Order: sequence, then structure tokens, then C-alpha cells
Amino acid sequence: MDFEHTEERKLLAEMVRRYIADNYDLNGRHTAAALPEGFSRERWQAFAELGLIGALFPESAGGYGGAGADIAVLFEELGRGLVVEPFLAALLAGTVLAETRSDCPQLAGLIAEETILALAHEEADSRYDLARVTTEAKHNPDGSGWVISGAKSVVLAGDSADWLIVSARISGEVTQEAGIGLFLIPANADGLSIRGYPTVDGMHAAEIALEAVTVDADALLAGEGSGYAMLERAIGAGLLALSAEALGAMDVSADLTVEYFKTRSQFGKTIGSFQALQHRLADVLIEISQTRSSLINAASRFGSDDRQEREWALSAVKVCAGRNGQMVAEEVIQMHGGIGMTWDYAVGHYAKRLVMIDHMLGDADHHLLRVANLSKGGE
Amino acid sequence: MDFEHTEERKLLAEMVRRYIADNYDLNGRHTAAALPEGFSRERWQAFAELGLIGALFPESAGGYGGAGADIAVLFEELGRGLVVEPFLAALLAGTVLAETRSDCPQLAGLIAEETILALAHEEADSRYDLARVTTEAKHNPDGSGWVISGAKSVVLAGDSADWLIVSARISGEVTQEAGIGLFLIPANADGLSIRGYPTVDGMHAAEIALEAVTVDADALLAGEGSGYAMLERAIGAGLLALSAEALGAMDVSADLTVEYFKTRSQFGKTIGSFQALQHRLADVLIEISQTRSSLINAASRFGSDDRQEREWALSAVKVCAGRNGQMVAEEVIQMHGGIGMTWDYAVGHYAKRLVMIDHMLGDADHHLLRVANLSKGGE
Amino acid sequence: MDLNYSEEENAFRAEVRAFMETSVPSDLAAKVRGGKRLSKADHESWHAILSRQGWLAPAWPVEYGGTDWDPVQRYIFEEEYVRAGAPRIVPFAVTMLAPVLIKFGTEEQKQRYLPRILDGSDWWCQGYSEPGSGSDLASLRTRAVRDGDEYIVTGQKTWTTLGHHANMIFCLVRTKQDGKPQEGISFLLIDMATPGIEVRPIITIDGEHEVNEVFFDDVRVPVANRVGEENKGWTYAKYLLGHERTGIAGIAFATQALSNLKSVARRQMKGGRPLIEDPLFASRIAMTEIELDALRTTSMRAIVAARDGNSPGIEASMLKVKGTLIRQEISNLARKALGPMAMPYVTEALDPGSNVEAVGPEGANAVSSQYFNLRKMSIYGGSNEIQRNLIAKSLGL
Amino acid sequence: MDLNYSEEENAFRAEVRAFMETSVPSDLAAKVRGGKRLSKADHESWHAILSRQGWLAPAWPVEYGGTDWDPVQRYIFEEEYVRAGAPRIVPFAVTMLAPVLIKFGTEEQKQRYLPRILDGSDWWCQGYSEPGSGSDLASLRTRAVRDGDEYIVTGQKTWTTLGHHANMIFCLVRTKQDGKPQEGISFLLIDMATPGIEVRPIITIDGEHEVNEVFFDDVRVPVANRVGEENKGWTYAKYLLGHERTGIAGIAFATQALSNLKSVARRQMKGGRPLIEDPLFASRIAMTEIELDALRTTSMRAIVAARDGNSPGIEASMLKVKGTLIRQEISNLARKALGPMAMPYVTEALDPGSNVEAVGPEGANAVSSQYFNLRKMSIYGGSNEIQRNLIAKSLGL
Repeated sequence: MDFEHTEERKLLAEMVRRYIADNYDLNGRHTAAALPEGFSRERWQAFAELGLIGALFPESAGGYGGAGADIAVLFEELGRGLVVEPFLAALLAGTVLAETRSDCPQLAGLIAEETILALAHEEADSRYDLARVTTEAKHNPDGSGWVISGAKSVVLAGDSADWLIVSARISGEVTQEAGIGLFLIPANADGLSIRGYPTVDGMHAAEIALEAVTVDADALLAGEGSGYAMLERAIGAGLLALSAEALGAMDVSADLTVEYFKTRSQFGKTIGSFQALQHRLADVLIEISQTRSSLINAASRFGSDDRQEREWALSAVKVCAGRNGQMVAEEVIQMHGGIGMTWDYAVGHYAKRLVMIDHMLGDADHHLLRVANLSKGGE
Repeated sequence: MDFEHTEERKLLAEMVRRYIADNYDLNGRHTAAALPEGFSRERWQAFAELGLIGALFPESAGGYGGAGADIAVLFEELGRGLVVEPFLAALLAGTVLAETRSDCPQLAGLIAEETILALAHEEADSRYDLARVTTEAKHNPDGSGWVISGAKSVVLAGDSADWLIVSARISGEVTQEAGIGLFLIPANADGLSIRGYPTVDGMHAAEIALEAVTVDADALLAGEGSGYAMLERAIGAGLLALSAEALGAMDVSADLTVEYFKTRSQFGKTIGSFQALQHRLADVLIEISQTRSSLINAASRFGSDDRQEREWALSAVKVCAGRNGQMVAEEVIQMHGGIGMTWDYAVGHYAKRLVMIDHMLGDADHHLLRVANLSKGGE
Repeated sequence: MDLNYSEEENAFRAEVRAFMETSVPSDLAAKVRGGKRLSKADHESWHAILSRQGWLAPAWPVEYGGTDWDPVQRYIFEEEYVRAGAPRIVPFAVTMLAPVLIKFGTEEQKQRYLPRILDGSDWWCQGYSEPGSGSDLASLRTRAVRDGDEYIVTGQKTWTTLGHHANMIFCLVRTKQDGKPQEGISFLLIDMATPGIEVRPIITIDGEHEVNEVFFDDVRVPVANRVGEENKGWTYAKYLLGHERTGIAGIAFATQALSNLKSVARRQMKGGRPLIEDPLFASRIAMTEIELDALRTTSMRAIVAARDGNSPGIEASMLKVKGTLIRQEISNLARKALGPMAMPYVTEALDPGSNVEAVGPEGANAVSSQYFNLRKMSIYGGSNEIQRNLIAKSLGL
Repeated sequence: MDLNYSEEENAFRAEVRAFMETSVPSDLAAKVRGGKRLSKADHESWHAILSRQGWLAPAWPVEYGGTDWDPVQRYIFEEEYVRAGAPRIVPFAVTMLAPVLIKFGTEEQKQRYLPRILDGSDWWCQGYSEPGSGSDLASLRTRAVRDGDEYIVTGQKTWTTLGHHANMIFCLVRTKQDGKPQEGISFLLIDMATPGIEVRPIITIDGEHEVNEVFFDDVRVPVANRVGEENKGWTYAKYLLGHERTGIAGIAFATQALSNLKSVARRQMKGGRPLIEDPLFASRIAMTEIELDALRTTSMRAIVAARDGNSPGIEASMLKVKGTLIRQEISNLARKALGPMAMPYVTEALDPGSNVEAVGPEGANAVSSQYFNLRKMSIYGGSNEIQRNLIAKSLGL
């Protein structure tokens, strides 16, 4: 048993952290977030050149990583830096491609930062239920491929993507796992309309409507029998990534608070000397430590072939990220007081990101019951 | 709008409090609890002479009270005194009699403390679900009355009762509200077996088995159409009483803690000067104050003919009593440290009572969902 | 003990409701209900409507333009005007400064300033907090040095809510450097047009401009603008804070927010059924409902105690803490109720004039930003930590 | 990073499991699983079984009768012996005193006392807390005055767990009155048969006799029974407490308790269905499972850090707090799971010999009393408040 990362991963983390420290301060983040696409192409290119996109995928898919620990290490640093570039969208969509069409030019383009990809899966009423897909894919009457209609909601990086991976129901009831297909569709396809917008934590997403979008037969990445499993795989990677990002954001939030505790004075002493605040900070640190442990568990089980073990751990860490992230967010703002509420100070932005992570890919309630259901078989 | 009790009720409360202060210390309580019946007949007589049993019932039933405020005022004092005598059993069973057979000798005997009554309703698998009754009542084949078979669980004062009011299903499915009858049965009836035992908080209860117990036709207090409503009425009174008792116990627990905070020293200062403890105590006091408000609401709505309004308030206060009672119990023990864990010191006994009250007549989870269901109709 | 409203109180409610139904402009109510930004003019026009009715400042003595309503009536009034979708009465003049003026001001000050509050001539803001003195208010350092009939004020205030709309500010300033910090504070009324005052916006984490920094550089203030005695300002400040604290609980607003939450939870779907039927979510809503139902009575107990001449004391602190926590919890649940739809934030859509459309269900756009905005409730008005200190202190700890 | 057990570790687990399956007496396992009282003889016989196998004190150096297991193996051992229903190894000698003796004792002390722990000749108890010194341990007042080759000890200890079984006690005593309280403490080993010692029971709120007061009235203790230097006892005491803290988390016991809870929740019915299917209850169990799964790794991280020579430090405090909270939460849920059946408490039924039957489902009788008993976990071993103080201190606050 060993909790140390490999030398390669330590170097990767170190490199990312240094790059972010040198190039990515809060103002830079705001500037990038305010760009039309919600991120900086220049930074995205720099990240790609550092090899960060390749770290998300295995060698078989043109990358050099893709293990749970790779994803965890990288996203923890992205969380520390509050990075707005579309890594999560890349991971979600790229995971699908890596498993279904690892030699496609879109994946190569993604790793080389030339292509932006997004996974368009959630719908207005699906609320984290992976199998609830109402967007429909029908065989084109002319026999040449598919016709897809429906709407997708809160698609991360959906407004900057060149290609979308869209889930659509080929057959079955609206909540059935079987019958879901995944399609690779160019963002400029006829019938696609995309409305991008910022999210409250400074990221970007889009609402996407598909009106009889026609695609060739080879747009189908995963068919009725395998689409759901592929989705679960991609979302699983996303759960790990988001949780790691949350851990990074929690860590920085706590560090900023410790720092503030030592410098801010009230009633003639540093606020860090007030026992009530000390104890609350201690509880915050305990929960952060627990989140780290849960992340280690999930990263380690991410590669497991035992679906129950793997998905249990992924849902578990997302519960920790969601619950503890909210606790950290609320506590660090409160412990800072007014300054924590201001745009120009960092903690509020970490807090927003932490709280919004709970809204992504399933909130703590959702994953808590998923854990309960996955536990049923066990002791 | 007026939050003051009437002069009569203030005098009643004052009198009970003085009697308990003069006659009912912790050792006295232990002694009474250790008696075979789990309480002192002598004290029970004294309480009756003070008029306390009569305060639970309206004039129409031979008492002189019975309003929500009467029950709340009295039980708050009983909670403060950790009284073990069977007031709750008297209230539950007496409420049924007062509404169904207000002139019966058993009720008069109860008010005069000569008769002990108990309501035998809960069953091993009913878990707070009022309508779940599997004990069966069948017409006696000889046409003379009823034959009742089944088992009742955790019947308060069931081992000292002279008469039992037993709920039994006359018709309908096992969870149906209609079809439940209430029967008045002497505790020495053939076929009745009663096993009494102490509870963890120093009270007494009994498991009761009924094997073809035959009773006359006039044993039926409330039949298929009205039994459930009568039960709800009695349990409602019990919810109010238990919540008031909890409030009294919380108040004393907090007072003891404040006192301890001022006398106990650690690290050269009183423990009450440690801010972390101060803040936790403040939160405890806030929740106690909220419980008091909720109790005022419930006592005030107890007499309402609007079932939804009344039951909402009764479930709401039981949620407060259950949740806040546990919080207070755990916090006051923790804030006392080791001494709070000892038999010879009072807080542990208050804590046990507080926690066990949550197990009686529906726990916080049960009543929380009941509130949610009762709210559905409203805004 | 009688918790029911009397017949007179019910009649009063009907009167207020009838007025609100005809008097709250529908476009204003729509803005309030949609969580849109309100302009200075929006506030002013609503104040003017209330003022014409004589209801802008119900708690003031009748002689100064208030009403003779008792606290229960005032609560009913508040409930009804929130219910009608009216915006909150801007509190700085009406419920914060005015009670201080009425109790400690000179007759001249009362005659000058109270009517100008009622007729909308003055918009007041509060100059209490400073960058170095948050919870430790008494450590404030803005100095006022006497120079003949004037004070010369230099220093900085912060968290000045809606200070960019104000033409007047009431300030705590230090008039004595030595001795206990509490004993050298005075309470000044300052015209913001005086040379040397600069207002700078503070943007909060929701991206909004609501609060400000106010800088004072050798600002000359007539001594006649001091309220009460020199160096006794701390007494007046505490009096004001006590008033602020009971008001902050904002039961009526919480009731409205809870009702909104429930309608969102009825519309949002989970697993094909309304979210409000989900046991976990339903139990959270129910818990909040129970707590608010209790808080309403806690608040009434404090109000009735005040009516009967008792000081609210510890109850005011309890109300502040619990009231803000409940309000925050409601906004927390509203955010959670929306699921992924809590994420989109199209700020342009909050501007009344804008034709940019929001994303997601009706009213969803402002929900998350409001959740973050309301974090302030447990910080301002004496942070919840300060209230807990006060509660402990009142127990003799 | 590798969280999987190695092949060697799996083989080790199989070996331990095989031993436990044949060696834990079935009547003993039944008592442990049923929450019944264990007699002194029960403990002693189990210690003897482990001792014969050489596994009573795995963490000791091999030369003193320990094993060369690494921390992961020790954790596997603990997991397996809890799983087999074996009682907890009584910790006072094996995991509390022995590490102190091994690190700071004389060779003579080690040679005398360590074998007697292994062969069961001595039952040790702990003399740390005093009535006036709970969390503030260093304020202890039991005095030891030097008289030739002896100390004369006078004072009182309290919360002495299982002191009524013990023939030996290790004590912190004050050997210097002036200076910092920490600098006048010595660590003594005292034979409880020495004249002047009296043990009095403390009955706890669950009605059990587990802890005691120990009174010392001019008790003569040979100076040779002092561990380490005079007035340096605080160092040894802290060393011991650090060991206690990592042990208290008791992951293996919590795992067992969680498994029991789940089987209760499967059997208890709510609305005609197993309680474990109730969303509210299921989500609470799931939360505890998630937290325990994380805590196991938190604990392993501390253990592996210790193996690699790093000091656990702040992690030990975090483990103590979170570990005790999780353990308490499991017992809380077990109590709730039983509904009304958590109330009956037939203490006679807990006595192994008794033929009084309990009321309610199998094992229900002890559940509530255990919930109350376990409140102690957040109080002893350095209360959770003290741990939070230590965490803050380690941050330089």
C-alpha cells in the first residue's frame, strides 16, 4: 500500500502548479472568463503544449495517461488555479472517443488543442438521471444515416465546441438504459442551434436544440447496446475530475483562511486566536482530509472492472465533494466576513466554483442514494 | 395576541414545580423507578391530590382542563422534574375515554388516581404508523361480544395498568384507517399476558399478548368508523405532552450547563469563558427557544377543528422535540465532559429521557414526512 | 395565551391587503418576483406611494408621521406588503436612523430630517463599518477633529449599502483618541455633497454593485449635525443595532421565499415526478417550514414583549442568528431545487430594460446569485458570531 | 499510488482468518456480538489465546514478544479479529503503557513488566485524569513526595477504566509544585495492593460499572518504579496519548458496527418494507458508509506515514475527532433503526449467566445503552475539543 504518486505524476502536478502560479492569477482568470467563449485559446494552447490534455487519455488513444491518478492529479491543480479552460468537456467527450474511436482525427485534434469537444447529454428534465434521454435518433428514411431531434441543457463548452457528442434515444422507454446511442456531430450541422452563456461560477455552457439534424451512419459512436455503458464511463471520469477539482479548491480556500486568520485583527487580537473560529476551521480541515481520502479511493478504483466497486467509489467521492465543498464554501466566506463577499478577493470565486460543482453530473443527494443502491448487494 | 398563560395555569405550574422541588430529587426519582411498577403509588396519589390528573381532562369528563395549554404547562413541569409516574399513559388512555365514554368509572378512577390506565396500540412492526394494526377483533361466535387476538408492544405503564385500551382491527386491510376499533379490557382478562420491563430512560413499559381475549359488546369504545380518529386525537395529545416534557428537560439541561460553565475551571479559567463552548451553548439555547415557540403553536392549535392545521402543528413540535432534544442531550453531555456521563449527576438522565422521547409516538423522521404530507394541500 | 388574530387585526389585514392590491405597481411586483434589479427610481416611487398613504414609517410616533399600529399590526403590514410583491422599504433612514433621531436627536434635527425622509428628499446610507473594524465596530478610526463650529472628518467607511444612491450618510466617527474605544465615538449626519467625500463601488461575488467604500478627506461637518453628545455615539450606535437585529429576521420575506421555493420544487422534476415528492427534498423543505413557523412565534414573542415594555435583549440575538440561517437555508434549497439549471447566469437578463432572455425556468436566473448574495446576512448587522458572544455574555459567561 | 493489498498481504489475511476461525471461543463471540457484559475471565482467556500464538502485542518489537508486522498487517489483523467476534484487546497495558516502557523504561522495568503483560500476570489500569483536571490534564494534583527510596503518593484519580480488575496502575503524579505545571510531573508504576489505595466504582448513565475512582492515601512507591526521569513525566504522557489517539478511531470496530446496523435496518420494517429501503434512512447509512470508507484511508495514510518514519501529528487529531464521530453516528443510527424497540432495557439479560430474556429483536437490548455509553468517545483520550485546539495550534494559530 502506497499513497505516494509516481515521480511522473508528481512532476506533472508540479509543472501545472508552477505554470498556473506564474501565468494564471485571479485577474487573468476574470479576463479569460469574460472572453466570448468563456476561456482563453492562448492558455488552452499553452496547457496543451505542457501535455495536459494528453495526460487525460491512454496511449492507445494518443495520450500518455488516462488512469484515475492522472485525472485526479491534474484536476486538483486545475481546481487550485480555478482554471476556466474546457478540460472537463475535453475529458467527458474525449473519454467517449477514446473508448469508441480512438484513432479519429477529432480526438487527435483535441489532444493537440486544435479541436474543442463537448458532451451534450443532460436535458432540462433529466436531473442527473443518466438514462433519462428524450432526444430521439431515428433512421433516416433515405437509409443513409440518422435524424436527431431534441434538446440538450447546460452543455459545458457547448458554445465553443467544434464537435458535439450527443446522446439520443434509438429505442426503448425514456428512462431505459438500453437504447441510448452516442453520436458525433459537427457543431455547424444544419438544424443545430446553440445558445452559449456564462455560469454563475464564471464558466461557460450552452443550451442546444436539435431539429431534425441529419448525420451519416458513421456518426454513431456507440449504439443501443453500449451507449449507456459508455456514458457511465465518461461521466465516471467526470465525477473523479470534478471531485479532484473541488479538493484543490477546498485546499486553497482553507489556506487563504489560515493566512487571513493570522493577519486580520479584531478586538486587539488576530481572529485566528478566537477559539470558536479555530474549532470551525479544524472541522473544515477534517472534512477536506476526508475528501482527499475519498478521492484516493475513487482514483484507485477508477480502473476497476468491478462496476459496483468502481461506481460506488465515484459516487462516494462526489458526495464528499458536494457536501464538503458547500461546507467549506460557506465557512470560509463566513470566517472571512465581508471581504470574502467581494469580487476582488479570491475566496468568493472558489466558493462559487465549489458550490456549482455540486450541481454538475449529479448532486450530493443524487449520489448518496446511488451509493445506497449500489451498496444493497454488499454486506 | 398574548403569550402569557392564564393565572390559573401559572398557579398550577408554580405548584407542580414547588412540589417537585420539595419532594422529587434525583435520588427519589431513582428510588421510584426501581420499584416493581417503575413508579411510586404514593407520589401518584400526591400528584392526584394536587389535581394534576384532572388538569388533563375537560369538565365534561370530570376534569377541569384538557386544553392544549393545560397539557403543555403540566408536562413541561413533569419534564423539568423527570417525573416517572404514568401521566402520559393516563393522558393517552384518558383522552380516549373522555371522548367516548366520559362518564365511565374507569375515567373517574383515573382522575382520582385509583385506577391506572394504559393505551395498548403500537405493535412490533407498526413503527409509528397509526393505522397499521394487525391485532384482530372478531365477533364472538356466541354473539355476546368480541374475541381479540394479537400482540402489543412497548405499552407505557402496561404492567401497572388496571385497564387497557386496546386497538384492534375489526375490518379492512392491515394499513387501512377505517376498520380499527378501540376496546376497554381489564388487565386481568383471561388470555392477556403482560411482561413489564424498564426502559433505558428509567420508565416502564410492557409487551402484551392477547390470545383470544373475550370481552363484552360494551367493551367497544370506538368502532370501525371512529376508532382511527379517536386514536389520532389521543396520540395528538401525547405528542403535545411529550414535546412539552422535552422542553422542560431541555431547559433544565441548559440551566445545569450554564451553572457548570460558571463553576468548572480548566486551564486556569472557567470553561464558560471558552468561546467555542459559548457559541455551542448559544446554538443550544436558540434551538430551545425555537422548540418553545413550536410548542406554543401546537398548544394553541391543539383545539382547532381544522385537522390539517392541528396535526401539522403537533407533528411539527414533535420534530422540534426530537431533533433539538437529541442535540441538547448530546451537547450538554459533551460540554460537561466525564461528569455528564455519571449516574449520580442529573444531566445524563435528562439526556436519556430527551433521546427516548424521540422514540415515542413517532420519531423526527416520521413526523417530518408527516408534516411534508400535511403541507401538500397548502401553499 | 392566545395566538389567534383578533377580529380587529383581521379587519386591519383586509384593509392593508386591499390597499396593496391596488397600489403596488404591477411592473414593480413583477421585477421583485423575478429577482430583477431595482433602480433607485423604483425604490423612490414605491416609498412615495407608501408615504402618501402615511404608511412609509409605521413604527414612528404619529406626531412625526408614523402610525399608532401596535407590533402585531406592523407585522401584519409587513406580511401583506411582501405578499403583494412590493420591494422592501429601504431601511437605512426609516428603521435605522429615524429611531435614533427620535430618541436622541434635537427637535431641530427631527423637524429637518424626518419629513425629508418621508417625502423622499433624502436618501440615507450608513457609515459604520471600516476596513479594519468589522465585528469589532468600536475599533473604528475615522477621525473627526473639532474646528470651531465644525468637525473635520477624515477616514474611510466600507460596506455602505446603496451608498451610490445616497445624498446623506450617518456616521460613527472617533472624536477622542485615548480611553476606552467605545468612549470616544460620536454620531454625525453628513451631507454627501460636502467636498472631500468620494464613493467607490465594491463589486460582490455575485457581480453586483450594492455596497460601496466611502472616503472622507478633510470633510467639514457642522457641529449641529452631531446627534446627541460628543463621545456618546456608541450608545446611539448600539440602540440602532438592536433595532436592526430584530428587523433582520425578516419573517415575511422568508415566508415569501419559502413559498417560491415550494412552487419551484413542484415544477422541477426528479425521476419523472415533481421534486417536492422526493422524500429527501420534501423533508428538507418541511424542516425549514417547521423552523420558520416556530421563528414567527419567536419573533412575535419578542415583539409582544417589546409592546409590553420588556427589552428584547437575548431574544433579538437569537432571532438574528436563526432568522438569517433560515433565510439562507431557503435560498440554499432553491438553488438545489434547480439542479443543473442553477448554473446559468445571464446577468443582462436581470436588467429591467434588457431584452436578453434568461436561460432555464422562470425566475431561475437569479437563484444562485441570490444564494451567494445572502451569505452576507450572517455577516452584517453584527455577525452571527458576535450575536453568539452576546448571548453568552447575557448568561453571565 | 497503490491502494490494493499485495499478494503477501492477502496471504497474511488468510492466515489470520484461519487462526481466528478456530481460536475465538464461540461463546465469547456470541457474547461480543450480543453486546453482553464480559467478565474479567473472558478478557483474560482471550488474551491468553492470543499470547500463546504470539499475537497479543503485535506492535511491540520482536525481542519483547511482539511481531515484525508492518502497520498494514496490523490493520489486517485488527480487521480479522473484530470480524471473528473477538473482544477488543484491553489496551491499557498492551497499547498504552508498553510503548512508554519500551521507549523510556529501564531494561529492568522492561524485563519485569512486559512478560507479565503477555502472560496475564498483571492487569494494568491508567491513572491520568483527576476530578479537577479533565481536559486540562497538566493541572493534576496527586502528589508524590520523595522519602528516601520511596515516593509517598496522596491524591485521587478518576475515570479509571476497569480499575476494579487491575492489580497495577500507571500514574501521573506531581513531584514538583512550582514552575510550569507540565514540568513537575512524574510517571509512576504502582502496585494496587499497596496499603492506602482504595478503588470506588463510578456508575455511568447506562447503569454500568466500567470506570472507577482511585484514592491514594500516603501510598509508598519505590523510586525504582518511576519511568524515566523525575519531572519529565509529561513527555511520556504525551507520547502515550499520541498512541492512544490513532488507536481510538477503531476502524475495524466501526466497520463491524456498521455491518450490524445494516442487518438491523434490513430486518426492521417501516411502512411494510425493510427500513433500509427508506430513502431518508438509507441515505444516512450511505453517508456513514462513505465517511467510514474515507476514514479507513485517512487512517491508512497516517499509518503508512508512520511506517515511513513521519510523525502523524495533526492527522492523529483529525482521526480521533472524525473516528469518534462516525462511531457515535453508527450507534445513533442503530438506536433510531429500532424505533420504539430502542426503549426496553433489561439489564439482567446482559449478564452472561442470566436466564432473564431481553425484549425485542436479537441484540436490541444493548443498543440504546451503547449509544449513551459511546458518548464517552468524544470526551476521553483528549476530548474532541482538545483535538481541535491541537489542530489549530499546529497551523500556528
